[in-house]
Amino acid sequence: MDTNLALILVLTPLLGFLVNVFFGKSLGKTASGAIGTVAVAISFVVSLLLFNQITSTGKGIQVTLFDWIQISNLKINLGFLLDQLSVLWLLFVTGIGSLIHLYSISYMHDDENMHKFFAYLNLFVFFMITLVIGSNLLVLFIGWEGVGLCSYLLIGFWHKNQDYNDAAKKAFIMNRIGDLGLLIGMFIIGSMFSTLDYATLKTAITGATNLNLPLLSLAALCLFIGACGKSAQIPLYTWLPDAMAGPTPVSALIHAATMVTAGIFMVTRLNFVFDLAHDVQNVIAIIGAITSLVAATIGLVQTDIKKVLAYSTVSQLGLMFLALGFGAYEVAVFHVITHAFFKACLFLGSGSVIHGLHGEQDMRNMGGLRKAMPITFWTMLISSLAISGVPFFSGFFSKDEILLTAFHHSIPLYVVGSVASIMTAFYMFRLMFLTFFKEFRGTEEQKHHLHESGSLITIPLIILAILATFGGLISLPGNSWLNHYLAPLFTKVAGEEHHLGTTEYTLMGVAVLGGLLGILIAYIKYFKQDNFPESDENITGLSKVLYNKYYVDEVYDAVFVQPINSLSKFFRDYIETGLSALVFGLGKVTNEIAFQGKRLQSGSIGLYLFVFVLGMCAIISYIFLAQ
Amino acid sequence: MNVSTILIILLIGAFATYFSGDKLASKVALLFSLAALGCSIVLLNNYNAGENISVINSWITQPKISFALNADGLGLAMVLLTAALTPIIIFSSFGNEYKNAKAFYGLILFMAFAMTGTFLASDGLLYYIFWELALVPIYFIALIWGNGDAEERRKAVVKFFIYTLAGSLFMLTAFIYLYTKAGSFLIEDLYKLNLSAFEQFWIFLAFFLAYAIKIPIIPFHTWQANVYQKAPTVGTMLLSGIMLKMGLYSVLRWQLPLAPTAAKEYMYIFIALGIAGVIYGSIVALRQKDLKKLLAYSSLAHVGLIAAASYTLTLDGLRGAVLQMIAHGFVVVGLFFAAEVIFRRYETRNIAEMGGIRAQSPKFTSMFLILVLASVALPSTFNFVGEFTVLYSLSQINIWFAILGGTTIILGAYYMLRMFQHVMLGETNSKAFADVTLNEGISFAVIIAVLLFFGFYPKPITDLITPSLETILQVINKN
Amino acid sequence: MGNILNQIGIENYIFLSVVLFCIGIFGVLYRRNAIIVFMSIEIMLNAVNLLFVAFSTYHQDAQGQVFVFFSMAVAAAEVAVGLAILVSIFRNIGSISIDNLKNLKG
Amino acid sequence: MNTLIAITGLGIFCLLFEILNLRKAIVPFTILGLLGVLAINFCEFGMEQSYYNNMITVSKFSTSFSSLFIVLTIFLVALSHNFYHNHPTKISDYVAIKVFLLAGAVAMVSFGNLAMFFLGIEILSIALYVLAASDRLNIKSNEAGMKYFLMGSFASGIILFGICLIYGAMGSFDISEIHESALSAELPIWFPIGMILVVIGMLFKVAAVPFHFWAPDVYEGSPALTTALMSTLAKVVAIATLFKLVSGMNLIASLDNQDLLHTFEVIVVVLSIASMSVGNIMALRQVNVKRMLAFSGISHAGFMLMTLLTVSASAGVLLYYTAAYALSGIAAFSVILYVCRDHDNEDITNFHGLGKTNPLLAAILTGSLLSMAGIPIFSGFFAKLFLFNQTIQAGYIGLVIVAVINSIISVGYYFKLILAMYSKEPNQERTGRPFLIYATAVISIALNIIIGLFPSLVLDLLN
Repeated sequence: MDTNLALILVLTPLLGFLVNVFFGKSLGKTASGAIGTVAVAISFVVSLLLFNQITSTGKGIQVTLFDWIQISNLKINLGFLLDQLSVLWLLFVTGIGSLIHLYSISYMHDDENMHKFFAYLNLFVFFMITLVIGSNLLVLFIGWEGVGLCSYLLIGFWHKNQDYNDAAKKAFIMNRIGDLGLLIGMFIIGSMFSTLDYATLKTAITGATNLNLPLLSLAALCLFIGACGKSAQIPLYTWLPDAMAGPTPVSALIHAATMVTAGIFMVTRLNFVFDLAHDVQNVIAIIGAITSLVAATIGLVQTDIKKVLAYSTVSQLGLMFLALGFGAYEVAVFHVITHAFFKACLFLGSGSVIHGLHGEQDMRNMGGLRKAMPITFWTMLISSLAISGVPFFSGFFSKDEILLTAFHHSIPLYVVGSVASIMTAFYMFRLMFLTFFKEFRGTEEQKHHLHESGSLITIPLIILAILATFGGLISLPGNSWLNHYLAPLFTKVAGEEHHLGTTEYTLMGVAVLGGLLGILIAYIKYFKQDNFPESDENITGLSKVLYNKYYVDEVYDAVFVQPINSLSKFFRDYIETGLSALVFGLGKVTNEIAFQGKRLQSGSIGLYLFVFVLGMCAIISYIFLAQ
Repeated sequence: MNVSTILIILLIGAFATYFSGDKLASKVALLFSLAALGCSIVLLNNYNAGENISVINSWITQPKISFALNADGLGLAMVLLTAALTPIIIFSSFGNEYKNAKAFYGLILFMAFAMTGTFLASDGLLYYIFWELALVPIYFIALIWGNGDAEERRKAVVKFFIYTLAGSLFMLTAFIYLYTKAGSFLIEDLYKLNLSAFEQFWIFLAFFLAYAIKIPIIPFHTWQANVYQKAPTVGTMLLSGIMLKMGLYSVLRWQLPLAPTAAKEYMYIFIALGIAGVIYGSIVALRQKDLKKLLAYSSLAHVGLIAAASYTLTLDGLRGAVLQMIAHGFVVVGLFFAAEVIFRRYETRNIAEMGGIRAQSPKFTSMFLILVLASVALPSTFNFVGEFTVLYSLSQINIWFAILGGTTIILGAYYMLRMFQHVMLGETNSKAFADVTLNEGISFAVIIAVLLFFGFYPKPITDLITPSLETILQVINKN
Repeated sequence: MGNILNQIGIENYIFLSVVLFCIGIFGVLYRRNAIIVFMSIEIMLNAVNLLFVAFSTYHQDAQGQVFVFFSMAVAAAEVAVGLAILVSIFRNIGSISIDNLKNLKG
Repeated sequence: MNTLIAITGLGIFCLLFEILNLRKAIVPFTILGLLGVLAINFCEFGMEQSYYNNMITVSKFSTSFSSLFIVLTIFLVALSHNFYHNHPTKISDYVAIKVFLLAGAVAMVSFGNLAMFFLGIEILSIALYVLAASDRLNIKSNEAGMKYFLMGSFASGIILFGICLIYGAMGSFDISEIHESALSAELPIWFPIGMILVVIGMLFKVAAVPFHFWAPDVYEGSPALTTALMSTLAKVVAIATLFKLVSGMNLIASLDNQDLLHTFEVIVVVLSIASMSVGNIMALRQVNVKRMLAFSGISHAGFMLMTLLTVSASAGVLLYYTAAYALSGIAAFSVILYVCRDHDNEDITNFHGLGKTNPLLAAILTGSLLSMAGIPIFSGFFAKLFLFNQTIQAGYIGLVIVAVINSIISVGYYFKLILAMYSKEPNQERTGRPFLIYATAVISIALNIIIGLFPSLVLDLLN
């Protein structure tokens, strides 16, 4: 029963993928879109059933299919683990997934390769589910790389543009760097505990005496590198903004809601490993904080609407890692969920805007869309309030939890986090004001076609907006349903409930004020005194540095990419030729000797006989000498 | 029915093909190669059923050389690889017109014959004879049906032949020396020897020279890229798909068990060499202008990893090596076939002249992409199983080996995707590109099916090879 | 008659014939006229013949002397062939100096 | 014994046929006759007899080698039909000379007395002088004949002197007696000197460095068929005789007595290394195929010399090696004869595109070259294998490694020819499919492969 359920859960998206790949074109656009959506919807329903079951029984379901890879001391089978965490993830992956599929039907309708788009989306959902429900690290790795592949395919979906292809390639390779870390981590864990299976691993570690902690920390660090790759943390974050080359639904699904949270998922999954590696936890916290700040600062000045959202995603992920670093996994998970709601909503909203403006993404050419597309405006406004941490929206609770945890552990990181969230509030409303208020700054031609998007686009927006509003209820401060739900996962007592004392309230107040402050600045800057960002050339000073993302890409290019390429040239042109010259050289030498030898063969009998006699005398005298 | 049947089928096939005339040659060749495949599958069943399918007859009395073919799991696995790839390779060539086709296909079958013999022979000299025999047909295939400037080709091919022969002859000397010690060329008698460390060192070196050139391990690889580029694609497939595995197989079967002490002592050097090959090959591959050359260097990188794994002398290492051999065999054949498919339409192997193919040929693109992903060892492809095992075994020796060897994950992705981007993607190409024909599609489909199936369920192969690898390890660790 | 070698000693014969033989060799090496080269070779052979006879007396055994006849006959045959070749060469290039025979080389 | 008589008789018959004006019949008749002789020879196999108070002794060694010589002669005679078709008046002479030459060859391997040995070698040599110069209007042929004659007779002088010294030391020409007395303690220094002189004379005949200079010139100058004869039959005879001398006179043992054995071995090792290296390296830059094969012959002589290090055991190996070498040589030369029949030179350019015009012949030539290079299933490989095996067992691993390196070098020039045949465009059309040449080529390469697949056939004759 459970096996079948799990199989249905996994295989329906795969089926959708296959159908769309092989028959998509003949089915026609709407049909293939419908198939894709239904496939994911079914998985969603299944996950609801599973959720129901889990909550009732309260213990996870282990499904083992068959042996996969045998290695002398560890035996890896292809199996699934459906417990609180994975089912929770399933819910919003498939849920938001199906909404975005729905949205895409309309959004991608003008694209001739729509069936491929849905095929890839389904494939992504398939791999994402595998990632989430895998019962051991290697199955997770299938999904891990699989979603990477899908993101590669979808970023480069418009494959005629080589810049998009570059972005896709970049995403894949940077993920691969992380994956190597993940692999190494697996190797270490595998050789330490001779298992990669979560359950056995947990018992092994919790039960183990005299663990080799340094080695374990190394493993944890490697795993975290993997997480950095997938969840776009410093230093491997640069691919995510470029990934915005993909169609907007992709950005919403993969690069905001689901795939990028895989890192957080993995760390939460292996909490029992990370709990033992405190140094690594600190590293995680620091990296998270820095990432959130850096990304936020960059986000301040971006003018491409999707880039802004991208950087805000990076910074939000940073906040989540900040929480993870403090071992407050449930908090991170909480923020993952709320973030999934409002960020998906924001992306879809921006998509709807872009759709309305026929592909215009630069906010400098927008404005005044409030009247033209009200639903989009309102939904995005709600989400922006949520992300800015305005009270009683979902984001308020989750972000506040994180900041609270940070405050309890380390004041500096708390400050960093708060600054980042203030900035978030600022650039989010900067985005809102530039996009929806004032009068339209685009071309006349665009102005004529301004219109609210169709229902297929707006319905998901509305649903997500609702979720973004009330999502916070799952973990209210004081009595958190989520914490109880997740409690079985964690070895130590689930994150200490912040019983609401004065400190908490003051901190909340500070956070709220911060958020409002950010909004206020944005309001003054972009609404009262109507100045909007200049065109690229006359951006100057600090904002130029920010606008160019601290030149990180350039640095990476100069430090890693170029050297390797020139090394490759060097090898190709010198070492290779040199080596083969060496081999040919041997032949040449012998040939040269032969050429000299031909001289000796002069044809003169006298010489021949002379050598003859010489040889004879040599031999005879040798014999005499030997005696 | 015993393993010699396969050899007989292939040999008869070679002659039958030659005498069937240019018209029929390809069909006949395909027929016989399929027959060989069927035969080897039947044999596999018999073997699993516990039948004895080995042969041993005395051949030459003085010195004592016997016609001994022994099929254990390892041998059978490699035979199956050969038997499975040969029909694919032959079938993949159906799109081309070869002048004097009867000789061409005859030589292919003959080469398959020789390579199968190499995998089966359990008498040192018989093995050597097959090993050398395999060299002759590929020499002529590359020389006569190859492409590119004739003079260049001549140089490349002769270099290849002399270079490989040079290596092998030292191996022969080593064998003779072993014979003078053991009084027989039979592998089990040779296994029984226990030589002094000094002797072992030289034996090991002699074998290493032969195999390092054949595999090739850097810095003995200089023949490879040129020959791969100059040879007709069929020849390249034979070389990279099967012949190169001969070297790796021989390392497991002959080199390590015959000189275990030396192997243990110098293990690190050779692992390091292999891994250096991985990095070097990947980096050189980055900036190749010629598609076939790029693939050649990529396979240099992959076999470097396999070789490194073989020298770890652990069960995982050997098992991973064998798995990766088979996986790489299929992938590389597929990739070279993709290059051929492009060549058929664009008459070029220069990457710069390609691009924008995807829009015109979705089917081909998907298949090519799958092969590319397989070659970068994406999980759920067979190559991942191999590569994971290999890297794991390396990590057990020293974590740094795994890290350095693991760079193949990154660099491999880099050059393969870069290649894919410039070959397939971009603004639609001005020159029309017809999507794959049915024949081409079948060849691709078979390869991809194999890769995916074993990617999820490698158990059959693992179970097949593990026992024989364990026995080999016992021989290695006997003292 | 008693063995004359008892008075003279075999060594002297050996030295004599060795000297003769070497004369022959040097003749072959240094003369360029084919005829003279032939003659030098004849000297070598005759040196050997002399030694044969000496040894046969020394050993009191006739085989040696019989052998001399063999070698003479063979030498004669050889020279006959040699002269024939020489004639055809002389016909073709009008000279019998072996210095002209350098077309085949390398 | 009967073999020798029969051969001589056959030779006389050939001359008679000329008188009786049956030129057409000569070649077939001689071939049949030789086959008959071969049969007689087989009958003699296995019996140990000596005739005419030890002038001739028949032994396994002599009979097996004689049969090899006879087979080679059959091939050569068969080839001569097409070779001499444009001057038919001479054919009987040439055939007769070849047959007499064979008589000399047989005498050389079955001598029981140094006199017989001397006669044999002279019969062989004189016949060769004649054949070398046989194209009498061709200056190259004259020069070849002259060179060969001068140096050959010089060498025979040396041999004679050696024989003389041996006689002086032993007081007898009889091999068996010498064999006995070779072991006696106090031998005069003449004996080793004499032996060495005889050996040097034979080394000249097998064209070992540094006595090899004649070979390339003579091979190039003489008519192609004669070259074939020299490079196969003559060389094989010479090396076989050398082997018989060294083993028959118990040289090794006697040298051992006067602790000269090591000296001797050093000499052999040095000469064989020198021969194979010089032969192979010099061959690399040759454009004339006959010349190239001459050098390759020199290198093979070097290989064969290795057998002298293990005289007691390696008679069979030597027989096998000579057979393999000679058969591949015959095959190669029959193709060369075909390709170069109407050219005045034998340059590699004549072979361009043979693979397209005459695939069969090209394949055969390739086969024979591969055999000489020592690629498996061709007997050449096994010859080398057994030789190396023999030598390593005797402990000369260094020598074997040098030999291995040499066989690598040799591939270089053998493949030059193969490349020319397969990767160049034909520069002429080649008409006519002369039956005898094709037959010879096919049969000889077939024999080569057969003894390659079943080496025991030959190997066990003398083991």
